[in-house]
Amino acid sequence: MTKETKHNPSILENNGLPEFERDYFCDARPEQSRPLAKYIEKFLNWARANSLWLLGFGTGCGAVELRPLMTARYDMYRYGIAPRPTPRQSSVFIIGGYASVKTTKRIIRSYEQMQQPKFVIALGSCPINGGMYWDSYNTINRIDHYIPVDVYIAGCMPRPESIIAGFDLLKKLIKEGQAEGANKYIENLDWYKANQKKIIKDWNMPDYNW
Amino acid sequence: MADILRTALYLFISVFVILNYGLLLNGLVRKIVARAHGRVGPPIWQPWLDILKTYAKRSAISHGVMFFLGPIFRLAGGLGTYLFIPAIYGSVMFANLSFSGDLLLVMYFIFFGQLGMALGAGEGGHPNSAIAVGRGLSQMTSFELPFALSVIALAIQYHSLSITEIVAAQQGGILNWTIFTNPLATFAGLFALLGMNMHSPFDIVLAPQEVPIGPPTEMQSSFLGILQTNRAIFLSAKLVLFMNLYLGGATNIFAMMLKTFMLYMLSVVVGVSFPRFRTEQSIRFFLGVPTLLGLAAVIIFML
Amino acid sequence: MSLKDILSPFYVWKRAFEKPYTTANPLTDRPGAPRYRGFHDNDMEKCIGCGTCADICQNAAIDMVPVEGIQTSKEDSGLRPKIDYGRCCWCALCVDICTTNSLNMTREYTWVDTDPDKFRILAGAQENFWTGKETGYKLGEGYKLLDHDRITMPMVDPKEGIKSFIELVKGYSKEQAIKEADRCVQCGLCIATCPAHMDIPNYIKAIREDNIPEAVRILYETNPMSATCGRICTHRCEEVCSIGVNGDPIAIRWLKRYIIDQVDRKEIAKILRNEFKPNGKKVAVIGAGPAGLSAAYYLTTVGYSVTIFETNEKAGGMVRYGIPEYRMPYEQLDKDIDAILDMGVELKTGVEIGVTESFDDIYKNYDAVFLSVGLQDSYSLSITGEHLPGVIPGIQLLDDVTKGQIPDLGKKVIVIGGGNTAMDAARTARRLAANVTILYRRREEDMPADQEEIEEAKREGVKFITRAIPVHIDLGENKKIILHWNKAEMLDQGPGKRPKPVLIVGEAYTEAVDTVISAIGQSPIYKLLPEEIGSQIKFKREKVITDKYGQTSLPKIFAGGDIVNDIADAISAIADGHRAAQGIDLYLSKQVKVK
Amino acid sequence: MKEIIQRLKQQFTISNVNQQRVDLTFLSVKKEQAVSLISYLRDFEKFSHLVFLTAVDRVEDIQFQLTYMLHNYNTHQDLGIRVLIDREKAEMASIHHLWKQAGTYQRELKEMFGIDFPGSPRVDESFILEGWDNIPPMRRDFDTKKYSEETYFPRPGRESHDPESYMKSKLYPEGDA
Repeated sequence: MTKETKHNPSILENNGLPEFERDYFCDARPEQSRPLAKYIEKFLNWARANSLWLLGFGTGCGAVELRPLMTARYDMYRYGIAPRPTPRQSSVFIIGGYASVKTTKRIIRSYEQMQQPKFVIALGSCPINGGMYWDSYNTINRIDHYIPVDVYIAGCMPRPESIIAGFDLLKKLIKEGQAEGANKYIENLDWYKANQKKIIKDWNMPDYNW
Repeated sequence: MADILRTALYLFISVFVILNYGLLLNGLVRKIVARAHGRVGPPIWQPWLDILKTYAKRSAISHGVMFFLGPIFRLAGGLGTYLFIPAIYGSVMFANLSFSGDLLLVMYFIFFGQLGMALGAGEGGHPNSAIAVGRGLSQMTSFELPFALSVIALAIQYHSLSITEIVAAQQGGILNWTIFTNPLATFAGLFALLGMNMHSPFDIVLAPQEVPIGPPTEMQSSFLGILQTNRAIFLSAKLVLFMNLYLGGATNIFAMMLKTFMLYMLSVVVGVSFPRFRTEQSIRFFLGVPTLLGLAAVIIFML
Repeated sequence: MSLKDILSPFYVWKRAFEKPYTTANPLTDRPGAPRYRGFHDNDMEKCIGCGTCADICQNAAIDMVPVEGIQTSKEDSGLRPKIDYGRCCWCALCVDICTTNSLNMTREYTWVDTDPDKFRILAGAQENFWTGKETGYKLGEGYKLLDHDRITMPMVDPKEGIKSFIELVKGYSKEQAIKEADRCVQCGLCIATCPAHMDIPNYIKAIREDNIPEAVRILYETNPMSATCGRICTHRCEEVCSIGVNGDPIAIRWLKRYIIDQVDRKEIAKILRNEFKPNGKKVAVIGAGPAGLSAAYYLTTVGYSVTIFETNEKAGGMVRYGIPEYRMPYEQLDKDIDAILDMGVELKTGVEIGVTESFDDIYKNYDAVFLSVGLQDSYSLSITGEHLPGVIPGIQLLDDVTKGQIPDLGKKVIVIGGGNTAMDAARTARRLAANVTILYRRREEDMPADQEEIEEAKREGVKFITRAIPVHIDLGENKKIILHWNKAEMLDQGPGKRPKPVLIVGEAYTEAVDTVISAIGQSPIYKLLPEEIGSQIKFKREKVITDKYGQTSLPKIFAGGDIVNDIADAISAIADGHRAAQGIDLYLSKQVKVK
Repeated sequence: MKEIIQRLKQQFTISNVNQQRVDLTFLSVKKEQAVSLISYLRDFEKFSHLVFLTAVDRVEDIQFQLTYMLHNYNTHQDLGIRVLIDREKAEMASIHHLWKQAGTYQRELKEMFGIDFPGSPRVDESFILEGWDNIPPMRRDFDTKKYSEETYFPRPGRESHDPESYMKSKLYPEGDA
């Protein structure tokens, strides 16, 4: 991954929007968030790790594997995991397998609307290297070019058990303070935006959604 | 001056206790509901974790002044409701700000929060919020009727609008409780409580599969944290109010916990068993049997 | 609405008093089903790196990569599948198609990581968390994607076969050939083993697509004698066939024969349409065997004018005079030779170098000389009595039969030796109505002859006596000769060495027979080379030493065929001829000694 | 079904009638007559359900083949109407006035094959491929694998060897036949 230190001025002027809509959206760069003092942050991270609200946005086949998690057999609630219907309140975004360009656009919008700190789990082969849809004209090959990903789960699709294992790893990362994907995203915003704009041809949305 | 400070300290302790009691009640009920689903359920301290996590979010966005005020109004509604109810009869610490006309004020506060929330949610601009607010207000208006009738019947029965006096009138034995002296008003009130608690079948406001989460769709971070705080306080406040009105109040904290828990379980038992009503079904329901019960209660005591 | 409608929903609460359905620890309490398709496992020993798994993968998830510690050999490409779990969709087609059944799937299905570049693994070679775990999915019983059974080649009945020299193998029909070609997985392992490195997968593909002209073109790229090789090739390619690991190898030889049987001599010329400009240089080829013919063909295609000198009446060398007609019908051999001659190669037969033509003249008049005289002499048995009448060399018998001089072998014949010549001699003797016994000093599995030759010989009634060493030969009564032989036992010579037969004292036998045919090997005769030239060429154990292009120590002389290579079969000779043609071209166009 | 075909033959020029199953028949009709034929089938032969409308790119013949699949609920008969249209100037009369949902199919065909249906509602708006700027992806001259590799960042670090050429490099390198 290349890290650009100089900011690209061409983004964040909401150029993709029609003139009359630009005023509705902020065009200031998002700011990185700083962790608090060591022990307080550690305590908060413990709380974050045990209260994972995931965004109920089934982006691919993986959506179907999330349903069993809610059932009595797996009962994800006992791990502090609960689905939320809105990105505003969610802290975990699960990329449920393949993402078409059209979906990717929505994924980016939803991801940006989540409040920091936020975490991403990529489910299955497709987000890693294209999976079954590796040669499709309309499906991206690797999600980490568009949003930062914390945990990958191999499988096509992974069983619910694997997803629980993925959450376990995510919890570990959060507790260790390593799940700083949101900051990474803001730090490399120009790179991510360039990648996103390469595939999303009709950029009729704000450059960054708060 | 010392009086004011002491009252403030007592209020603070009272609110702190009732907040944690509300969260405990939440955690306990989640566990019970999970068991009814055949699940293990989240740990009992999950509500604390959730609320902590929400407050610990590093970023938050506002959609304007009303969006900011929405949760504040909501919390004010919850706090207001609680602060004017004597939580434990005879206790100085938990007498709160109870005064002779408090029942009317409390009834106002119960609905004040909802209205404030409606304004805040509207400012967020999310369509789901607007739909849910519309549903919520319609349902509120309809369960308001049996509740108001029930309260009127009580006021007539006890010749008072002071909650403390109503509680006092019920002392001296289980048969003095309103539930036995005025069962019609009690049932009308309890039906209203079901609607107020927004459990199934009256959860059209939150309706997880329809308007995903309803009014707080756009609420996040500390805004949501305030709402979660309020939810715990407001829930307990409602239960304490109903306990005072119908179950003879409580003379100590354990009696209060037991009675409010039983009251809450009423909502939970019904909620787990029944599927959701649609808005018009809900309204039709409240304007039916509960309203008739309330009317009957009022008429009987008028005579 | 009845009271029951209101009360019955509360029944759901009974579950609150039951045990929850929740699995306590889903990560350990719920292993995959016995046939679960988890991560791959590959048996490094069984895998031959044929790459069929990579070919069938719809997601391009499998890379074939070299693995440390695995050598590339003729049976093993040295490559192993590396699976990208960013692509794999667990369809298990790779497991189903695996030619060796080395690729399986474990029951492990959980792999979480923070680094997306880690999800690529050499199953079975890289240590990972599922190494040594229980196997889940493997190819099911009675279920196969590969066709393991060869299409049976129609043959003449052995009982009929021994009555004449009629060709035994009838050849595939179009349907049979396409069906047989269909079994091929196009891995290409066979190419390395074939001495001529023929493009086997592609001509099989051309058969499957019923594109015979394309197939013929591919054949002639590396082998101008396909009608011959399609019949008598030693087909080492079939020994390394990946389908052969678990089933019958593809009948590569018969498919080659099928291609060339579909076209006649004129069509071959039309298909090849060689357009070349004569470059004015002349090359002499001595010996019109497979090596000489092949060299002549490839030299001609690049513009040399080639003259072949042959002692015998007809071209073909050992293929004509050393292989009986029931295996190698002469008209098929003629078809190959004629196609080569059609190119403009000059053939001089009946030329005996040193007698009718001087080697020195040839050496002076031509720009280069290709020597492919073959092995004409038989090894002697080195026992007393081997020069008695009635003891004849195997190649002489075959030579005589080809030339129409049918010898009288009598009723009882013993053939000594275990190679293809021994089999040919024995079966030829069977066709001359003799009772034939083959005597071989080692065990049957040590015989250098092709397995199918041995089997066919047995089917035709040839008896086998193994671990029998001839001791000496006496003259008996009634023109009979008596062969004395002794039973031997195999003495282990340590690992990696061939066991040695040693006489067992006291187990001596005698046999009275009419003819003894010795077929224990052949050796070359270099008497055609003049002294001064012969002394400049280096030899090692009677074989000419050449570089990889067939060039001898004398730059102008190239050599190939049985006098050079140790395998001494037709296809090696053809490959030698091709290489020498390239060498001669390099040598003559650059006038340098190629190395 | 035979009677229907007979009746059709009286009014329209139909060809290639092929009854694939008892309840499935295909027929071909000229581009100009297609809409009136479909209209007739809907109104008079009770083929009231448009099952699908799809296209096949016959790039070798420079043609698109449209298939209108109709269903009759009374007799449970399926009837496929095949229409060949020019590939260079791909245009077809719309049938959205017969079935409203045909508009969606036509939007999709416009996007995926570049077949125009003048007058069809929202036919020029993008449907699934928002902002697509290449040749329509379902056309057979579009190389989807190449496009994917150029556009979607395949993960680097992979290399594979062909057993055949690898063995050649190891066992009999350079120059040998």
